[in-house]
Amino acid sequence: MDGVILKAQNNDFNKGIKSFLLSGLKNGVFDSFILSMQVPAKDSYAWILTYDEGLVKSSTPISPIMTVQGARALKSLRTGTPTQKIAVVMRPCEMRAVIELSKLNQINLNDLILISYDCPGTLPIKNYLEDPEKGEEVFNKILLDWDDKNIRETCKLCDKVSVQEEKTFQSDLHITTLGIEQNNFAIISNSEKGIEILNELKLEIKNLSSRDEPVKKIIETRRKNRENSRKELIPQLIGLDALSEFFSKCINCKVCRSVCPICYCRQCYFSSEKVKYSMEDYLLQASTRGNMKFLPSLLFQVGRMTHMSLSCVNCGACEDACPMDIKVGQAFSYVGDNVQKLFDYLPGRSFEEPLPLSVYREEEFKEIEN
Amino acid sequence: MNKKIKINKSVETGLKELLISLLESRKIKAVFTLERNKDAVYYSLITDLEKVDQASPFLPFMPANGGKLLSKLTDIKSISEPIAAVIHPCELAAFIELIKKQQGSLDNLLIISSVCPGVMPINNISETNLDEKIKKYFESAKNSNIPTGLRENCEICSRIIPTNADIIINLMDKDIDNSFELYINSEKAEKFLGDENGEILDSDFDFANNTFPQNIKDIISQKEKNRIAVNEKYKFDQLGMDGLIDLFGKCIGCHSCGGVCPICYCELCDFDSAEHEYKKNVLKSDLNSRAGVRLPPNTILYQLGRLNHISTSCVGCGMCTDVCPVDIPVGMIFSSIGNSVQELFKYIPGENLEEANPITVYKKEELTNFED
Amino acid sequence: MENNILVIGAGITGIEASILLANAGKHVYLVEKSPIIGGNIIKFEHVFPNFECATCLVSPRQQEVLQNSNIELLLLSEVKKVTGKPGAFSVKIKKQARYVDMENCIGCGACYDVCPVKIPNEYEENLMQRFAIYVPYSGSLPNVPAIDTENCIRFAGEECNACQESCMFEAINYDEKDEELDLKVDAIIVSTGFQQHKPVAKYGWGTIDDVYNAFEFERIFASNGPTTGEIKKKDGSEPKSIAIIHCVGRDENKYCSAVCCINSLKFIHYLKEKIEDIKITNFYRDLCLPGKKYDKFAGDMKSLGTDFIRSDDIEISSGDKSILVNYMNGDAKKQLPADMVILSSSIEPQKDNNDLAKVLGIELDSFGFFQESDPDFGTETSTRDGIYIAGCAQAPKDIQNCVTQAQSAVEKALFQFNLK
Amino acid sequence: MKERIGIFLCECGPNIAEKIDLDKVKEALEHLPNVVIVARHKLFCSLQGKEFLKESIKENNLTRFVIAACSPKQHELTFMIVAEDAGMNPHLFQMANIREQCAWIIEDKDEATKKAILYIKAAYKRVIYHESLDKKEIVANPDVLVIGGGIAGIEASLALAGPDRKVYLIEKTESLGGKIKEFDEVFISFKNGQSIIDERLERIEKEDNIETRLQAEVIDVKGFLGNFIVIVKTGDSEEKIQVGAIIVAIGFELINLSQLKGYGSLDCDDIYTGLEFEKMKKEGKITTKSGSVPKSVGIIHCIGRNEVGYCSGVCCLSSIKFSKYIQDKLPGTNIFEFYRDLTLPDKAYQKFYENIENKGVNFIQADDIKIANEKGLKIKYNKNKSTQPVDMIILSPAYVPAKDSNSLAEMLRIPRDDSGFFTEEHPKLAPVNTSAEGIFIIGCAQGPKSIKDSISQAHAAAGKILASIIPGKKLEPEVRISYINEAFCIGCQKCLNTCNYGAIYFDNLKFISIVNEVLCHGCGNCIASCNSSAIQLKHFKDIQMHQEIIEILR
Repeated sequence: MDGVILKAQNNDFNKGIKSFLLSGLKNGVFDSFILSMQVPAKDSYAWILTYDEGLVKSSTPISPIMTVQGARALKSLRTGTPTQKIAVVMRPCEMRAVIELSKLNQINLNDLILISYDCPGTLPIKNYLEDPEKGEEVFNKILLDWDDKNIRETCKLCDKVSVQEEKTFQSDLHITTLGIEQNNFAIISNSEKGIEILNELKLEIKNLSSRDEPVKKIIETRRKNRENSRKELIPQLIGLDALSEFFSKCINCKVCRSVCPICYCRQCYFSSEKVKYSMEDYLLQASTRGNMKFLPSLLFQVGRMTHMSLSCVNCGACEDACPMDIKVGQAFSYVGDNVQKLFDYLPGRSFEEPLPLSVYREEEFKEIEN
Repeated sequence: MNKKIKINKSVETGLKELLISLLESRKIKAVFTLERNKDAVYYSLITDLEKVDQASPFLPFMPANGGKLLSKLTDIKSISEPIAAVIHPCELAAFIELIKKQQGSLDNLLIISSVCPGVMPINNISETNLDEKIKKYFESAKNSNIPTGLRENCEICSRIIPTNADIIINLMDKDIDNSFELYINSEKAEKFLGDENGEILDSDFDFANNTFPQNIKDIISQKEKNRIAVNEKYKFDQLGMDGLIDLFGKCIGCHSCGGVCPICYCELCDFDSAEHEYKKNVLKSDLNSRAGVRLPPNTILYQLGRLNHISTSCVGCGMCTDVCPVDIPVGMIFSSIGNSVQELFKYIPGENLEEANPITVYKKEELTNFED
Repeated sequence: MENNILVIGAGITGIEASILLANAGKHVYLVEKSPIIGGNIIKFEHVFPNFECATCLVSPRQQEVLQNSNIELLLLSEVKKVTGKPGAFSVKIKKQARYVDMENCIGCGACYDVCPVKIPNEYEENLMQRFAIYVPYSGSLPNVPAIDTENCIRFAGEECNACQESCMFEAINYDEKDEELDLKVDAIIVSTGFQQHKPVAKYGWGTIDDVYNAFEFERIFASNGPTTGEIKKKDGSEPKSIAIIHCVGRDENKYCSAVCCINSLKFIHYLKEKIEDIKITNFYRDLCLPGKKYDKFAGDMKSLGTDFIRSDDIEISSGDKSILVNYMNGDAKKQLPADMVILSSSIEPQKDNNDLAKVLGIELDSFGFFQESDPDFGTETSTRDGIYIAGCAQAPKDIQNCVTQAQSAVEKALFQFNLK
Repeated sequence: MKERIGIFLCECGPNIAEKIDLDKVKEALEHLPNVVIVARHKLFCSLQGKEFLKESIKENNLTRFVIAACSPKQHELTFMIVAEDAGMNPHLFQMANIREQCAWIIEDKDEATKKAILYIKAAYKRVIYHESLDKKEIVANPDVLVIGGGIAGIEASLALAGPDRKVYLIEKTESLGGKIKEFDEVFISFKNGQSIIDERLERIEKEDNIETRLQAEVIDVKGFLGNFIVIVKTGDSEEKIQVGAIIVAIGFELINLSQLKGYGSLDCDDIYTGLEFEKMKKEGKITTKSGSVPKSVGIIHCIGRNEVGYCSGVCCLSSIKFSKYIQDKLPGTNIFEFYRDLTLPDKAYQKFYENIENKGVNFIQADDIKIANEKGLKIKYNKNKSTQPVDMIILSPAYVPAKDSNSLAEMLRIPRDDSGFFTEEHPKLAPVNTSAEGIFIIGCAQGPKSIKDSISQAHAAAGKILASIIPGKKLEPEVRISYINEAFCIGCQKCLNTCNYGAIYFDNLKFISIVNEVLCHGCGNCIASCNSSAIQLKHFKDIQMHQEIIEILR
């Protein structure tokens, strides 16, 4: 892969990225930005849309925690933006969700320039909140050594951390640090739009083959992690009893749904009048087994799975937010992988790939027919 | 109706046996109460008397506000056959607030509640030394102490007496491991209970006139003190805009607090509707007036809006804090501000089914002190 | 002006015209000589090019005819006399007694179970039998039987009232009388349709087993037909090879019926659906596939697997083990054995067109179809003012064009009275 | 108001009564909440049955009812009328099909009874959630816009224009008449094309209710059946025209010869398209470029059939007509017609062909034809084995859709099929309608066809309009239609593509989809495509179906 190499003094990638963005602003390739930024109380991060140089400078493009999944933030711009070249810096999983939502017209990609970066994973919000300052420190270290001890469980299993020849996600530009010389980072064009931008900036394109090996290694590690963790997970998910047990702690708060970038419905079916039953119905249900968890939550979980697993990007936001520490993200990711395989579909792989359920292919599912 | 029934059994066994006998005699069709299964705790609708044994009616947890659940059970229409429900005082209060919004009905519900020592944060359920903790909890309650490790909200909650319940059990009672007392607080309860259940005595509680034994009074005043202390700590009344931003700055707009809130009864929250999405021109003017805007918008406005919408009815149950993924003390804020608002209107949510929510009625003299 | 219009023939053309006129606020007398409505289209299991089930396709329209209060349906009826002029025609209708009350009958079928008479069912191309009290097909509309007095033994003088006794609804009335109706109408639309050509002797139809004409094969494939859709030879075995002969009757009639080619190609789909490895050979002269959709349809059908042999001289004879198709290929005489032969026979004018033309005072063309006033600009106008022709009564055509003509004839009828 | 529900059990003579224990059914239903009457009758669809039902509804003040009988396909309408007669909204009842789905298919009486009870309970559960649906009426503008002033458009305009109905005839060229003007003689009547048009122009002239716009085009269309607003641009001026229906009659074009492959050298002298040859005939002089009389002429059919993928249906005939032209004008010229499959549908064509053939035209069947220009024009065929030298070649090119059909289709939101012609609503039963109600397609805009068929279609569309948009009469649209809950719509626009009737449009300000109540047919496709269940179909709402299903699954 080819790309441009830029300086990041003292390995401060955030600073390097910001100066790249600001040079883009000067050259007119960007006119505004959507970036992650520390909140005034310095204990969390939020997304801002800005064209102000000062705000860009105080932003943190690569932040230690994922609070609002980026796609959810972009969704609030779906009716249009006043600026036309908004550079958006987000994680690969956020990019993938952005692409999924764009297929449902929830995000308009026309005015956005999507910039992804090599993501080592993020810290669990809860751990970070215990001591934000320490969290910053820990994360800065992770950015350099990619040690996955302190990152979220779901991140440990993520193999879509960087761009490589085999396309697993799309953005316009990709910031890469893996395998790049100390105090440097590189930018790869990951789309037509990206190529145009790098051309416009007249930066020297260099071969970045040095990153092939480290990227491959990380991906392999992650895949192995996933395999290992799935060995444990799968038996907990197969069969109704197991599944029921898996979600038994669920308190129906539905925060998993609220933070999910893919759950786009305004009124969730499972919160609508359609699932309101009368007392008689509930009693009848309870009397078949003698007792019944009230309100039952398994149907919600399975229902949400059927609705969004095709587009699940395994961002782990749900698991991070679950007050009961259910491994909901990992469960969805497992089911999602399998469903996506059925349709040979990878959410967020490309701008053009249509949602499988919105297209009809004559040959699909032939094997099930007989 | 100052009567109580004394039952010479430990409180949990005694209550379960009572419930079983009610089921057996078909006086009730089902029991709604807490159940614990390994590290899961949930409300359960039990119809089979053999399953009552699995229940843990007094487990100090609140997986969901029971008032909200009872509303779901009785929303479409009232219950046709009696059900006994064991819930906490704040859950009952929430339920009554919902009934005022036509979202439920007390018909045929036999409400059993307790003088409540409080509950623990819901995620404690997975802790390894939980049984030990629960034991300690009951030990404190028995000795009229406030248990440790409660929800923050429970620490400042002085509405520990479920004055509207049909049957009330005092958990702050020294003898509770050997005998306990059921206070019969309604005609409905009298229909279900009689001397076959135990010895009938005169009650030392007068729920109608708020007369309680000294140990309970002490706890209430301790909790009131706690509330004042918390108010002083957070200074909710002096936050100002910056303070609010500091407090809610972390909010990610997931709206889970509203999702679990029993008082948030709207089918579709206004803040989830398209009304609260950025419109292009609004965004443009926002960007012109400020250097940057936050995405998604209105996270703080949501909190203020919700506060506005529910503060008169907030029962301070603390569900919201429990589910907040970014650890904002939502429940404390709402409870404190709710409390002040409720004081303004002299309104106690859930106290009286007949009393209308103050924002739905107009009184000529109200808030006159703000007029100048 | 009477605001009444007479439509003769309740096939798809007559149905379309009647519904349209009724919607326009006209009172429609829909005269049909058979006991049911639907005409030829309901014989088809599937219609090209989309393979819709024809009965499903038309049954909503049939229901509409039955339920529309502006349409007066006169079944088992024939037009006997027409006098007067446009805007004031007097029409005499002979309506045969049905002997079954349309209001009371619920179509339960109890009556035909007890009928002692069994005769070939002409609606099923005589491939199965019916009773003297009968509905032509299962699923016919209206779902009310009629008594066929020609075959009913009671009407032949014998003592039998089996059907009446079996009816729980007192719907059967032997005393019902034929009626003569006098109608006043403004205009008349003739949509009497067509009949299928009877293949001449050289095709072996009626003499050699397993030689069928198109409608017979259509019924064999029909799920509500004699074999409930199973394609079998007379001896019960499954045919392994089949020959489809196009243009049967073209030489005799001197015209191309325009729809037989594509209909014959549709049979490939019928056959392959039931017998996957059947060998199919189409004998054709020119594949006549006019229109935007038909070439593609033909391509799809060809891809299912069939041979095409171009030949205009075909004779069918019976061989030892199978049927033989004798044909000329160039100057060479050739033979092809087949287990079954389908003759795609042409569309022909109804045999009683002549009588009806006389009654209506309109002309027939040299083929026996009703003569249009202008071959380019007035195909729906007959040679008499106020009388319109539509569908295969005017010329052979496909369903689409029949419906078009029905709509066009309606416009002309309405136009005549300046009802625009 | 408290609900009062009635349940009516039809015995259907012996059909149901003998196979289902109706007493048991009655017993099982009587105690259902709010059920005030459970009654049976021998036959509810009979006169007495209907009367009984009507009286029961009135006497018991029923608010809803269930009727357990046959298939709703058979008698739903019957009972809707009874309900209306009894002063009830006709949508407040539900049929349970205990005949076809129970009595007729289950041998065991107990089983059938059990199933019948389930079905009736399901219907009872469902009917509780039924809602009154009120009829709507919309005022319809009877005026019609005809796009395209060819023969089809002219015929349709003349058929429709009248004292109560105005017709706007829009033609993009400077004169009416279309392609037919260019034909010297039209098939089958052999009338002169120009005189046919002239005769009709005279009538248009006299008709006050036809307004013609020449050199005009439609640039925007909004609205729906009965209420279209069309912006027509004539020269530099734009005008707004309001009509109730639109007829599209934009005709066809001939395939561009440069798109063709495999015919060899098509760009040499003395190769003419059919239309060029018509012109030559009209001018009265059939000669080669060099001015000499051709001694031999080759006429090639099916030009472009492979490229377009369909048979145009008329080229064979016009090709044969060319032979007639030549025979009439230049007797003694050798004529060779190269055809693939002679397409001679309809009764009159074969005779015409036989006449021409008998007069000495050589008809040669060949699938592969090449034109060579080597020492004179040659037609090669039979895998180049046979060669026929000719002095002149006439090509019969395929008909293709008119150039503006694409933009017009987008404007009108009507689909086109693979061939590029506009798609009719149904290939059999609705050939001139489109999926957009009130928009019709006629003539070669719908597909290649002969003049007589074009004219039939023109009158057919006129017939449909005369029968549906009657001056002074209001339209009654379907009431069981989709509606979109604005609060729940996320604006993904999936439903827009699913709707076959163009009944959903997108509100760019609110950012949500909106159903046009007049155009919606209630087919339900959009509901299946709605990711966020914002769309519901009245009378088939999720909750109605769910309650029914839950009860059946008991």
